[in-house]
This record gives sequence, C-alpha cells and structure tokens, in this order.
Amino acid sequence: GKESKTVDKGRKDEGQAVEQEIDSEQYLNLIMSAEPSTLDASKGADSYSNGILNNVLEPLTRLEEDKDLKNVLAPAGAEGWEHNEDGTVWTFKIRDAKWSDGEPVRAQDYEYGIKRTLKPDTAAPYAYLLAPIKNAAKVNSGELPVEELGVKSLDDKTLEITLESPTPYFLQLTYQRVMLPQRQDMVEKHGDKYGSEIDTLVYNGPFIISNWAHNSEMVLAKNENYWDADKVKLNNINVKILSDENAIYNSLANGSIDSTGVGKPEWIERFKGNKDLEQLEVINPSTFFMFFNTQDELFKNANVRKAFSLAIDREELADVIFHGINVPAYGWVSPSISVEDNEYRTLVEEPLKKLAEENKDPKALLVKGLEELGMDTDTSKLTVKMTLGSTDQWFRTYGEYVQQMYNENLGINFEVEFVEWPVFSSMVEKGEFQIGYMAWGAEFNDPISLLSLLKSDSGAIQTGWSNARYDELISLASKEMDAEKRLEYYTEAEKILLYDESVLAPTVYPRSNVFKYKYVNGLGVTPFGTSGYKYGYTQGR
Amino acid sequence: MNNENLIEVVDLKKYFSVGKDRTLKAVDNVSFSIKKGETLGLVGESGCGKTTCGRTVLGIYQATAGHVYYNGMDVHAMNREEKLKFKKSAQMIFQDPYASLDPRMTIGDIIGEGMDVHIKLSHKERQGKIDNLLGKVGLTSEHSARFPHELSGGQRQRIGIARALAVEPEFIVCDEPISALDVSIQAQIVNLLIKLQRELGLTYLFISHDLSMVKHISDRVGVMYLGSIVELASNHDLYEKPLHPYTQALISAIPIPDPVIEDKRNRIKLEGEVPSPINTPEGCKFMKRCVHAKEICGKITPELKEIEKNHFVACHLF
Amino acid sequence: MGKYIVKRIGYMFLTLFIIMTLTFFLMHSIPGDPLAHMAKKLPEQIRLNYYEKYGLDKPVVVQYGKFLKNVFTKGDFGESLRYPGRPVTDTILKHARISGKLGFQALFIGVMIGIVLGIVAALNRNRWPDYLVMFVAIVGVTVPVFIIAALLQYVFTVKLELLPTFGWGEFKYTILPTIAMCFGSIATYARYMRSNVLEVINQDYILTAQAKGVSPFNVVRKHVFRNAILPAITILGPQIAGIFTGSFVIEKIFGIPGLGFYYVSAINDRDYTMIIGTTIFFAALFVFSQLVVDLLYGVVDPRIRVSNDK
Amino acid sequence: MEEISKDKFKKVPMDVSRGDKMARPRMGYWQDAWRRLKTNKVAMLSIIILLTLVVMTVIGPHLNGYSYKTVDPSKVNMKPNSEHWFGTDELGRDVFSRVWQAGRISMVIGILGAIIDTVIGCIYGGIAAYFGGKVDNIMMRIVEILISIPYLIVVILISIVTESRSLGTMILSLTLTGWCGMARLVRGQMLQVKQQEYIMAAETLGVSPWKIITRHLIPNVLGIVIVAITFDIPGYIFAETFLSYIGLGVQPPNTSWGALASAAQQNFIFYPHQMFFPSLMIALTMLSFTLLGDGLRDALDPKLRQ
Amino acid sequence: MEKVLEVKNLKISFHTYAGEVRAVRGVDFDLDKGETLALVGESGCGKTVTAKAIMRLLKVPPAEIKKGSEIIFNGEDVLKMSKKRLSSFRGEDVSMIFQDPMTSLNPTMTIGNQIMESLRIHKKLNKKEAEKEAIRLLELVNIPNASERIKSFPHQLSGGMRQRVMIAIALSCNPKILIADEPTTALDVTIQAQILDLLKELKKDFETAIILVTHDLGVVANFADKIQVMYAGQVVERGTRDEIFQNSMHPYTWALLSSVPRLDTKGKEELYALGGTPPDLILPLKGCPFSSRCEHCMEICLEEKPEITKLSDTHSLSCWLQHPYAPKTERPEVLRGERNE
Ligand SMILES: Nc1ncnc2c1ncn2[C@@H]1O[C@H](COP(=O)(O)OP(=O)(O)OP(=O)(O)O)[C@@H](O)[C@H]1O
Ligand SMILES: Nc1ncnc2c1ncn2[C@@H]1O[C@H](COP(=O)(O)OP(=O)(O)OP(=O)(O)O)[C@@H](O)[C@H]1O
Ligand SMILES: [Mg+2]
Ligand SMILES: [Mg+2]
Repeated sequence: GKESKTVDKGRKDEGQAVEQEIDSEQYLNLIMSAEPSTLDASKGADSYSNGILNNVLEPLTRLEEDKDLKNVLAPAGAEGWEHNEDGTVWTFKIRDAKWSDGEPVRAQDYEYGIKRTLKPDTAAPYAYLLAPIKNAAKVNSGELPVEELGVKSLDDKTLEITLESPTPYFLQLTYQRVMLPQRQDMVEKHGDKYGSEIDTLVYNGPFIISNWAHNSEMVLAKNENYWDADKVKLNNINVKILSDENAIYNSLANGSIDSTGVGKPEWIERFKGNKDLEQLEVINPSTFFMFFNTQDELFKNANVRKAFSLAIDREELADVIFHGINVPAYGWVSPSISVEDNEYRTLVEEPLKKLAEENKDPKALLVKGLEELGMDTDTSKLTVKMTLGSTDQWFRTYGEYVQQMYNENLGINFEVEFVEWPVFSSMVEKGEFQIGYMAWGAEFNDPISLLSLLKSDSGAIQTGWSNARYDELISLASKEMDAEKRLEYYTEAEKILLYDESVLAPTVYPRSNVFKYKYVNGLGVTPFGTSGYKYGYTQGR
Repeated sequence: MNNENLIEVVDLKKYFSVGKDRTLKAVDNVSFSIKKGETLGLVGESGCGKTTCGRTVLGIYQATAGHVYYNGMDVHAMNREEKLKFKKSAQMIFQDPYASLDPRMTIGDIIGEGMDVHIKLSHKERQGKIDNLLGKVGLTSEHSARFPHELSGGQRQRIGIARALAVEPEFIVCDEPISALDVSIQAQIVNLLIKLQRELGLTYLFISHDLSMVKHISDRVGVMYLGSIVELASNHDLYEKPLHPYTQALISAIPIPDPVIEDKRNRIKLEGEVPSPINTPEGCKFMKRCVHAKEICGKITPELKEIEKNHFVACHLF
Repeated sequence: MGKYIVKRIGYMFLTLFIIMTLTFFLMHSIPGDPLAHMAKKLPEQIRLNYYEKYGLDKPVVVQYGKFLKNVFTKGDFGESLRYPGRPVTDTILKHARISGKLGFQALFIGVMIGIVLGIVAALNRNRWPDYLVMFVAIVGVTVPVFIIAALLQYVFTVKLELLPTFGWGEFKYTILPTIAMCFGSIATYARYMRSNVLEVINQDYILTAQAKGVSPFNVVRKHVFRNAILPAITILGPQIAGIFTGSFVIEKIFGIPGLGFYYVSAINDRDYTMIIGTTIFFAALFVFSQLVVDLLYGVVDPRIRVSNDK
Repeated sequence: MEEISKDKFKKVPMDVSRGDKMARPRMGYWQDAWRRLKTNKVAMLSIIILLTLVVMTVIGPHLNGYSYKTVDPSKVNMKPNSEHWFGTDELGRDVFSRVWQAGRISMVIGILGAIIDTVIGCIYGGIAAYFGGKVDNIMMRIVEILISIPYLIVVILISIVTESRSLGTMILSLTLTGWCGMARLVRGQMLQVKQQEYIMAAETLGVSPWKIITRHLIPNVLGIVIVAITFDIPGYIFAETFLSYIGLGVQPPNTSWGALASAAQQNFIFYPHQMFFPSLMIALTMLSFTLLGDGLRDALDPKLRQ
Repeated sequence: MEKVLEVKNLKISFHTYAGEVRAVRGVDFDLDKGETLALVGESGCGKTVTAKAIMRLLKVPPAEIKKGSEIIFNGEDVLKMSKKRLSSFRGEDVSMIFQDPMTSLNPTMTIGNQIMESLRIHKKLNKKEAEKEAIRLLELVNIPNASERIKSFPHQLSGGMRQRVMIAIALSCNPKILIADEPTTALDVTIQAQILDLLKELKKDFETAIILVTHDLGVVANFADKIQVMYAGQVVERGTRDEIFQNSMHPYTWALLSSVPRLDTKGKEELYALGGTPPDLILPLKGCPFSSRCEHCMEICLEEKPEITKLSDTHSLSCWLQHPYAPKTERPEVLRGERNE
C-alpha cells in the first residue's frame, strides 16, 4: 500500500515545556567514550561518528520517539515519500532547506551521498547496507559504473531510488549514515581530508559543529539555517571525549556532565541513591553469544554443540558476570527488535528455552554426541578451548568464570585463551578455534539484520555452518513485504539456528543504564532512535 | 737496529688535543734506547711528559707518531698474542698510588690479578707468592685482606710495585715508584729493584724527581724538558758535568738532608715564564728561561747531539 | 667534537631507517588489518575495495617501496587508516605538543623532587628521611598510576570540587595529571640518586672540599651533585622521548588529548601508517635524546669522551 | 724506674720476624661482603620476609580450605572476614588463596626476569662501555632499535610464532627488550669508571677485557645495578600482566599478582581489599629487595667496612 | 711565642672487621705561630691520620678519636666545634694540602673553579676577582699558561701539576696553619725549591704555622724548624732541626737518616735499609714498637714502653737506651761522617 507522512509530530514533553519556563541558557555537557573516526558519512563506521552525524546532517527520515517511547519513522530531509506497487521504486520529496553555508539542499546532494558511498574507491565500510538498491553490489565491486546505480534525482527536489527487489525494511536504511546527503563541491574541494576537520564540512542538520578538538571534545551549536530550527532549543552541546569509566562516573557525580550510560552495578547503586539523577534502562538491539566451529572434530556434532550451549547457566551468568544488568538470552534476536511495530520477542518464544526444557542434563547430551562421533565418552579426558578476542580485564573474568562453569557442568577440561581482537579475527577466519565469543548489534530494526548474518554466504560469523533451508528462509524473508509471513520465516530460521543446530549459544542481551540529571529533557533514548539532541532542553538546572 | 737494545724509542710523539684545534705536545720527538739489564733514569720538570712518555712506551697510550721497539718488535703494531706476551714482560708502576688501585679489590687480589693472567698457580701457591711479594716490598701478609683505602699512601705505593713485580716482567717503567715512601722503605725498595736487576737482568725506565735516587739506581739518565729530551748521558757524566742549562739548574737544586749544607746552598734559580706545552713555537723551548739564550735559539729547535761519547745534549751552545 | 656529532647524526638516520624497515615488515606480519577495529566481519567486497584504496592488496615489499618513496620524496607518512583524512604527521605533531607540555611539567617536577629527595636520603643514610624516601619510592613503583590518578581525581574533583575532573585547557587542567605522573619519576630518581651520592661522598675530593671550608650544602651542590648525576641523565634520555609520546593511562583517566592514545591504539587498530609514524617519531626522539645523553656525559664528567676511543 | 732490674737491659739479638704476626683473617671481597651483610639486621630481616613470602606461596593456597579457583556466585566481593581472610573477588573466589597462588608465578617472574636482565644488561653495557668507539656505537644503536620497535608487535609475533605458553616464552618476551635499560645504565656509569687509572693498570697487566669488565667495571657500578634490580622486580611482576593479555602470560585459572591487581583496578573504589592484598605483596617483595639491596650495597662498599 | 695549635694525647683508632686499628697512639705536640713542624716517619705511622684529625676530616665511624684527646686551636677545642664553625675553621684558619692530588681533586670541576671556590667563600671575592686571584695563585706555584690552565680538568694535568693545584688551593686564603701532607713528592727539584721558597715567604709574611709531612729529609733539612719523628702511631723523637739531624739519639731516627742515598756513592751499592716491618697497629702496645727492628734491642724494650727522656727543652725522645742502666750506644758512623763533611 501507499504510505505518506507529511505532518509533523509533536513530542510528549512539548506541552509541559510551555507551561514551565525552560532555562534561559540552553546547553548540555555530555560524554562520548571515543573520538569519532571521521565525519565523512561514507567512511568510518563507528557509533561515535554516527551519533554526531545524526545531529548535524539531515537524513531523509528520522526515527523519533512517541509518547510511549515507541519509534516512529518521521519525515526529515524528505517531506514525504511514496513507492510503486511492488515496492521497488521509491520517490522522495526533498524538503526546502538550506545548508549551513546558505546553499539550498537539493536531491542531488542525497544522490551524491549514496553514490559516493558505493563507489569502490571510496572504500566505504558500510556500503553493503545499500545492497537492496539496484546494481549496488555491482557498482561497489566496480563491475558497473555508478551511473548504473538505481539512484536518480529527477529534479532538485525529487529523489528516485530503484531497488533490486522489494525490500520490506528499505525505509530503515534511509536514516543510516550511508544515505546522508553530501555536498559534491565540498568533497571535491577537500579530497581525502573531507570529514576529518570541521572546516571541510557543511551542515544541514539541527546543529553545526563549532569546535572539534580531536580526542578531547566536540562542541555542537544550533544551526540557524536548519529547516526545523524552531524546535531546537539547545544552543550548545559540549561533547567531551573520555573513556575511563571511573573518570566518567566521577564526572557525573560532581555534575561536570549531565548524562551518561553506566555499566557498573556499584555505580548504578550509588547513582540510584542520588535524587538529582534519573535512570533510564534500555535493552540494546544486540546479543552476546558464543559460537562453535562446526568444522571442528568435536563441534561438528550438533548434540555436542547443544550440550555446550545448555551447560551455560544463563541466569547465573547474567547475575555474576553482568551483575544482573544484562538479560539472559535464550534466543538470537534481541527483544528490542521489532517486526513492523511489534517487538519480535513478544511474538516468538526463545528457542533455547524449549531445548533446555527437553534436555535437563547437558552432560548426557555431550556423552551422546561423543558416542555419535565415536569418541571416548569419558568427558574428563576431553579438552576444549575457548578463544576470547580481547585483552580487557572483563574478558579475563568472563573467561575464568566460563571455564569454571564448564569444568563443573560438563566435567571436562576447559581452557581459555585470550588474544588480541585482530588475532582472534584471523584465527576465526582460518578456522583455528573451537569456541569463540562475540557480540553483534543489529544495524537496523528488523530481525533480518541479525538472522542474515548466519546465511552461508554472509561470512560474518564464521562457524563454517551452512544450511540450505536456513538460507532459503532468509532470502524469502528479505523480499517478503508481508509482515505475517516474514515473521513465520524468521521463527523457523531462528529455530533451526538454535534449537536444531545450536550453531550459536547466545548468552545475554545487553542492557544499558543511562543516568541523567533530572533537568535534562527531550533526549532520544531508544536504541534505534535518531532524533539525537534535536529536542533536548534543560529545565531547572 | 741494535740487538742489544731491549727498548728502542724512535721519534716518539704523543699529542693530546685540548679544545678546538689545539694540541698539547706532551711528548715530542723523543728517541732513546735502553739496553737489556740497564736502568735509564728519566728526570725533568713536572709536567714535561715523563709519565706520558712512559705510558706511550708501554703502548698504554697510542703514539701520535714514531715507534717503540721492544726486542725488535713494534709495540704499537703487535697482534693480540704478542701484545699479551709483551704485557707479561713489560710492566708499569703507576705514579698515583691512589687512583691506580681498584677500591673494590683486596690487596691480595690486586697483586694476584696479573699472576692469574700470565702464570698459572694453585690457590696456595698464589697466596704464597702474594705474601712473598708483600714481604719484599716491606708489608706483611696481613695486608692482603685489606682494601686500598685502609692503607697509607706509602703502603699503597708498595702495592703498586708488588703488582708490577708479580708477573715477573723483564722491563718495568717505574713512574715515581718511591715518592710516597719514607726513606727507609725507599732504600728497601731500591735495594730490591737493584737486586732483581742483578739476579734476573731486569731493565728499568726509572722516572723520578728524586735525583739522588735516580743517580743511585740509573746507568744512564735522560733529562726531559717540555716533551723533549734535552740531555742524555751516563749518570756519572750527567751529575758531574751537566751541560744543558736546564740540567745544571736541576742538579743545583737537589736538596741535601743536612741543615748545615742546606743553609749554605746556592741554587741556580730559574727565572722567567714557564712556557706552555700547548701549541709550542719553533725554537728551543728552554730559551725564555735560559741565561745563555742566543738568537738562533728562538728559530731552530736544537737537536740531540752527541757531544762526548754517550753524552747527548740538545742545545745550541754546543 | 663537531665531527663526532655529524657522524652520530649520520648513524641516527641509519638507525631510524632500520627501525622503520623492521617495524614495517613486523607490523605486516602480525595478524589483523585496519578493518579489524570495526570489530565485525565485513563482506569480502568491502575489504577488497578497502585494500585496493590503501594499497594493502599489494605485496608488502611493494607497499614498502611506495611508502619509502612517499617518505623520501614528499616527507609524507600518509594518512591515518583509522581516522581517514588525517595526515599522520599533523596528528602526531598536534597531539605530541599536548603530551609534551604535560609530560615536561611532570618530568621536571619529578626529576627535581626525586633528585633532592635522593640526596637528602643519602646524606641521612639509615635515618628517617632515608626511610621516608624509600617509602615514597616503593609506593611510587608498586602503586600503579591509575590508582593514584583515580584517588586524586576522586578527592580533588568529587569530594573537594577544587579542580576540573578531566579535560584539557588552562593550567588547572594539568595539575592533577602532573601530580599523578610525577610519582614514578620521583621514586626512580630518588633511588638512583641516593645510591650514587653514597658512592660520591666517600671520595677524597669531598674531603678536599670540606677542608676548603665549603659548607655542607655547597659540598652537595657543587661537588656531590655533578659527580652523582650520571645515572639520572641516563634514565632521563628515554623519558624525554617518552614525554612526547605521552602516558596512555593518565591521558585516559583525565581525558587529555595527548599522543599516548594514538601510540597505544594504533597497534590495536592496525593503523599501519600511524604505527610507523608514531614509531619513527618516538625513535627519532629517543635516538636524538641518546645523542644528547652521550654529549651530556662528556659535559658532566669531562673524563668521559664517548667520541674517540679504542 | 727504680723497679726495673738491670738485667733487663741486656741486648737481645735482632729478630725482624718478631714484628709481623698474622693478626687478621684473610678474606676475599665477596667473602667479606657476605660477612658484613650478615651483620646487617635490616638486610637479614628482609631476607626473612622474602623467605616467608616464598614459604607462603608454597603453603598459602592450602591454608584456609578454600581453593584459589572455586567460583562461588553466592559469595562475590566479600570484605575480609573470619572465613575469607582477605575477602573474596568478583567471582566469589578466596582472595587469600589466590594471592599466594599468584605469588608463585610473580616471584619467579620478578626474580628470574631481574636476574636475566642484570646479567645481559651488565655484560652488554660492559662490553659497549669498555671497548667504546665503534663497538659502543653499534651496540648502542642496536639498543635503540630494540627499544624503538613497538614492543606490542614483537610480543604478538612471539605469541603467534611460539604458540607455547611456557614460562620460557613468558620470560623471553619479558626480557626481550627489558635488559636494554639496564645496559644503558650500566654503560653510562661504566664510561665514568673506565677512565679510572686502575683500569689502565689492569690493562697494562694484560688482564683480558672480559675480566676487566667483570672484575673491575661491574663491581664498581654495582650500586646502581642494585637499585635497578629493585625496580626491575616489581616492573616484571607488572609486565607479566600485560603478557597475560596478549595470551602469553599465566593461563587461567592460575593467576599472578599483577593479574590480581589489574583485575581489581576497575572496582578498587568499591572493593579496595581486592587491590590491596596483591599490591601489598608486590610492595613487600620490592621493600625487602630494596632493603636487602641497600644492605648489599653497603656490604659491597669496602669504604663502609667495619 | 704564641701557640696556635696544641695537640694533646691524640689517640685515633679505626674500627675494622678484624678489630681496632690503633693508628695514632697518643701524640702530643705544640705549634707556634710562624713555625714549621716536620712530621717524618715510617710510611703508615699515622702522619696523615693525625693531620686529618686536626681538620676534623676523619670519617667517624670507622675512625674514632679517643676520649681524652685534645686538639686546641688558639684556645678553641677543635673537637667540639659546631658544623658552622668548622666551615670557617677549615680553609680560613687551617688548610691542608692532601697527599694524593689525583683523587683529591674533583674530576668534574675545572681546577680554576676549585681554586676559586675557597676564595669566594672565605675572601668573599666576586667571580672576576676570584678568577684573577686563581690565576695569580697558579702562577705562584709555577704553572705555565695559568690563564688557560684554569679551564683544565684534573685528569688533563700531570701529577706534579695536580699537586701544585692542591697547593694553590691550600694557600688561597692565607691560613693560620697550613698542613702540607707530602706537598712536593711529585715535583721536580727546581719547582720543589720554588714551592719551598713560596712557603717560606708565606711563613714570613703571614706568620703561617706549617705542619709539613714529608719523607724527603732534604726538604726537612731545608725547611723545618722542628722535627717530630713518628713510628707506629707514636712520637719517638722530637727536637729542633739541628738537634735531630746532628744529635738524634733514637735508633729509628738513625735508621732514617742513614737510608738516604748520597750523591757521592758510586754505582748501585746497596743502600742502608731497615729490616723487618713495623708492627701491626691492630696489636696492643707492648714494649717499644721499634724493638723488633732495632739493632740495640734489649729485653726491657720488649716488655715496657719506653719513657720520655728530655735531652733539652726542645729535644726529647722515648728510648730505653737513654736509661742509665742501658749500655752506651754511639750514633752510627755514617751520620757522624756526614756531619763532618
Ligand atoms: N680507614 C682506615 N681503616 C683502617 N686502617 C686505616 C684506615 N686509614 C688508615 N689506616 C691505617 O692507619 C695507619 C696510619 O695511616 P696514615 O695514612 O696516617 O699513614 P701515613 O703516616 O700518612 O703514611 P704515608 O707516609 O705512607 O702516607 C696505617 O697503618 C693505615 O693502614
Ligand atoms: N689526558 C690528557 N689530556 C690532556 N693533556 C694531558 C693528558 N695527560 C697529560 N696531559 C698533559 O701532558 C703534559 C705531560 O704530562 P705528564 O703526566 O706526562 O707529565 P710528567 O712529566 O709525568 O709530570 P709529573 O712529573 O708532574 O708527573 C702535561 O702538560 C699534562 O697537562
Ligand atoms: Mg708523571
Ligand atoms: Mg700519608
């Protein structure tokens, strides 16, 4: 069906704001735990630059939060959009707006942004997200020239995007950095340096960047040329770059910053006791999981994998290692991901729960698996190694804990090895591991973002596993515009993945705890939301 | 080359560079030879280059120019093996008895060190030999467990002597070996040196300010002035008939341990400025202090000439 | 002397060249690539594009040749792979200045206090000042900087609210990091100094000085100090190089945009150009400081002439 | 004078041997140093502390009935109490047992590392200083290269090439460049000592360079070396932690003091005891080595001999 | 005459691992203004230790100045001086030329600075003046090219030059007492003569009292007013110059005087030398310390410490030979012969 939204949607706080006076000086002190790699929307892939880009460039759409903190796709750079019958051609109407240097914002700027991202010599890491666009893959590999790409500005205000095939989640891509507008003249003028310093950038988002001291701080100021400038109340946002946890918490405690995420239970306890602070809990759209090398002598057996998956006491793990902050995970898709407007996890039961019910004794499963493999069933003679790709203290604790857990629950000899992340990647790539550990976050709000990772041609999580039915289900789902049907495919795929095959062993869904001073209002908090600081203001600082 | 000569020094030069473009000619064109079993005394003003000369002869300092032949072999061009052998047969007694002893070694080890290199001995023999040497230089075996700072100046100097003797050398450069000793021990040491020379045919280059002792021990004596030898003769000739004005002044200044004589003495007093050894000009270096100076003295450096048999002088007066 | 310096500078370039070459090949021989920092596996095509753009698809020798050409013809160390668009040289120089300022301040204070404490300890051997200095030294070495830093931060910014918690700017921002940083130097210099002063005060020339009636303070200042300072100079060399490359931990805790961050993260990120850049930068400083140290030896103790020897 | 009888004034024959009686024991430098060290109470006390630490690392993990590796989720982060003398860690393991277990690795690493460092550093520095000129130049340039090449890269390489987790690999990675500092220090100091006349005297005796370095130069720079050693020991103990990260250090569930300390660092504001005990052990080790070092220094300085 | 220094019953021990080394065993002497006292004696008999004790330069421990020892300078007890007083006492009132010039000079300081240092402390000269004065002093001790040489470091000088630098330092402030520990051993005779003349002038102009420690009896004969012969930490004989040279009565003094080589000997004759070695100072004193090497040794010498015999106001000695019971002994022939020459 056709869809079009042109009306602005108010925010829940707006009404109150009018009643009580907001502070005359509108500014925020925030923290970012690492330096953004670049503000070139095509390059860079870190969440820090993402977070800034959102606030300074205007995507076609924005995911905003409604009164119930539900995400709503709102028009932004585009006033509205429509698509053809089968959903393969999308037309966006670009809003009348100006860049911070006074130039008008044109459809060509969006077109240029997309094309530049896909051009092979840009080497944009996230170019693959644009895969649904017609000829995207071929352009990206250099087989076809960019001109062949299914993106065209019909005139200054109309952008037409043609897709390879119907893509139900296509709109979710329109607020990603890969589709942000870029000014050809600026890019060409600054060449490689584009995006590395503020003097190479122009903005059309709610804010401009007034200062960027690398690795120290970034100062955003209100963009007076912004089309929706009336709604922007904050004049200044100082985003300090600081990575040390204790230092960050100390700063929150003494008020040098106004809000930050807190990951340590002891600090959470402490901040909970602080009357000036308010806590917001959000489950992130990602999953922590262990994965097995299905090419391994031992782990090629599904029962063995199941045994190892079930031997994890997820409740205890969440409690001991994550201090009850994170949520035990019995499924692959995180609870914060939805299909259309409904949370996936409320619709589909977590497959591992069933598996666990049926197999109370993981050790028996292991013995069964060993028998099937024709190996010695004396588990105490079995040595299994887990490789962890980090040198952080947290991983050590985690490793040691899991080691104990396996030694006890399966009676095996469990070893843990810690290596640097790049070394880990290369070991995994070469298949030189038995069990690995990773976390993966969804890039957009659809289960396919996570489920497609296990497709045999994806190569994202190299378990060496391939399953024809699974592949089929994923490709069916990716073209299925009907939500019901898609959900069915997803359910089956997830069951194959975890219940039948146990290729992965999800452990927890991470949850973040954001603490902010009560005077801070209007900041987006949902995991996918992209409103950023646009609606933020302070009251009663 | 004369085969009798154990040591033959030919046009030896040793310059030190001090600061920019300035050289200090510590030893300048020195030639002499020492026969086997002979003692050559070397005297001269303090700072004239005696120590430097002695050290260059032993190859401790690299010569700037010239040659030193030991038994016909060039000291500065020896290979490792020859050098080691040379080091056993040629030794030095250092002028400074404080600085030349390692503060962290016991006296026994200091003396034993050279023996360990050249003479293989059992522990007992080694100890016996050390005690023996200590006795020879007038100390007792109890000193072998002490450290240098626990000894008096004279005692230390004797350690230096014992150390040199320990390797049973053939040739010793004695750089003021007795200056810090009291006279009775001086006598003891000098007697020892002479006895060793008699018995073992040792050869000495004996550097000292004590002219009476030099006369006593040497066969021939060389007088140095500002890096060069100005007079070289048998001890008898030199003391009886000093030719060079500097030698004359030197001899006249020897103190006599007798107040009666001392009170009546008339010394030749050297007047005038002592020239610097840095960037010395051409001409006789003694000229400025010499009462007999002539015009030629300022122009041409006098060469060492044999005036009488075995009596060499570098002076335009002759 | 002049000739010696020229010769040493020649050697310096040779050394740097070797360091550069070795580092280049070593860093390419460890697993990982600049895309690894993204912590997820990207599709093959993306990697191909990336490799091609940055020339990583070529054999290492070819890459090295190209690198050398850029360095020698243009003095260009390339742009950071982790932070696209930022020339390595600019980044290093910019952040090194910050590290340098802080590091110099900390080192200066550390060395001064350390040396004074060391002398005081030696002169009061086996009495309470000596034990106090030993205590400081042990604390300075066994209590890690981050503990000291975190405590300072907690006390002065959360409890007393006297100073800014973190950040970089005027002098007040440097106070806490400086204090935290100088503990280690104090410990080191105090101990080395103590040891050498003990050695020197037993020398005969100290007696001479005393016999001249030089006051105890001046004996230390004029006679002991110079003869005992040598090890301090030795350790100072690499530390001077170190101040410009920064202290990762301190910078992290106090949010200071110094070079320490790049120095550590470049390797983790496999930011090849940055690795080479920081390595060369450190090496150049170090090698140069080494030359200065060698020259200083001669100044401090004229008997030492490193230049002309056997 | 009255009491003296006249026959006492008879001449006796001269006998020079009457004077020199052996009155002192003979002792070498080292023997003497050891004797003096033994009389130094502080040094002896530190030896006792060290021995106690060693003994505790052997028996400590078995003393209170809790294994160093048993995880107990019901007892996480406990303060020191009568059951868990040093409290428990974030996984509920007994810190007392862990501290002593950790001591095994740390003591070995600290001491072995320092020894290797010292030996290589002294010899290398000694050779460079003694020969000087070209030799010195080349040797010091090598040191510069070693120090300048990023250590992390080298260690990663070692961990990949050796693939072994033995103590040997650990020591290798630790000492790989660790000795450079010592070598520089020793060289610097030796350049000064080398100018002394007694070195010239030894050369004149034909003493080999090796012996000059080991018997003259090294003893005369020992004061500095001892200080360096006392810094080396905690240095290695902490450095081992770093290796653990790269995958070359102790393998869990085994642990080390450095690992314990760094595990505790993130939460030390809340659970200072987890940080305190391992740090205390490192500090105690360093303290005893420092005191012992000071004692040794005094013992080795003949001028302080009494 | 005015007494500037009185040393009474000075006893100094070193505490070593083997026991107490009694290096100085009860030494007394006075020093008048402008007088030169020569300390001669066996090497290792305690001359340097005595000299250092006067300046309070002995390191305590291992050294110990025994109770009952007194060192009085102009009525002031040196052993009780405060640190501050010591600083002005040293250098200004008493200065010392050390026996060993190499290790006694600071190797890292130019000799100029080392000389200027005391000038600046005691004479309060500014840098320029001090430098000028330093050059003058160096010229005084006959160092050529003094204005350049002040920039040299000790290791660049010859042994004799270093010694002269030491002398220059000691002379710089015209002290009331100058302790010269073998000041001329490393000097050639011409310079030695000049230095001695210099000291004589000093003595005349400033009435400096000099304690001269030396082995060179020639120098003693030339220069000393009084002579004190020491052996094994004790004074065995003292007297005026003439008394000692012409009428010494102690066998050790005789031995000393006889050992000097004479210019008129021919060839390498054996010199007269004392046999044996001095007693180990660690042993307690019993009898006469010289007994074991004494030709005239008697039984009593082995058992009793000899008493002090005064031969004149200035001449005294401790030797049993002076006892009325003792057999008559003559001065050795060599000594008599020399006097008659
Ligand atoms: N620090 C010390 N420890 C032990 N014994 C010492 C120490 N210093 C000196 N002595 C001993 O004290 C005695 C006296 O030494 P002193 O230096 O006074 O002799 P001296 O008369 O000056 O001899 P010389 O003429 O040889 O210099 C010597 O036997 C010496 O061994
Ligand atoms: N290492 C050096 N550097 C520079 N000059 C030096 C060095 N060694 C010696 N000299 C200079 O060389 C000259 C000769 O010194 P040398 O030590 O040989 O004299 P000497 O004859 O032994 O004197 P003395 O009798 O005083 O010991 C002196 O002017 C001295 O300053
Ligand atoms: Mg000399
Ligand atoms: Mg003496």
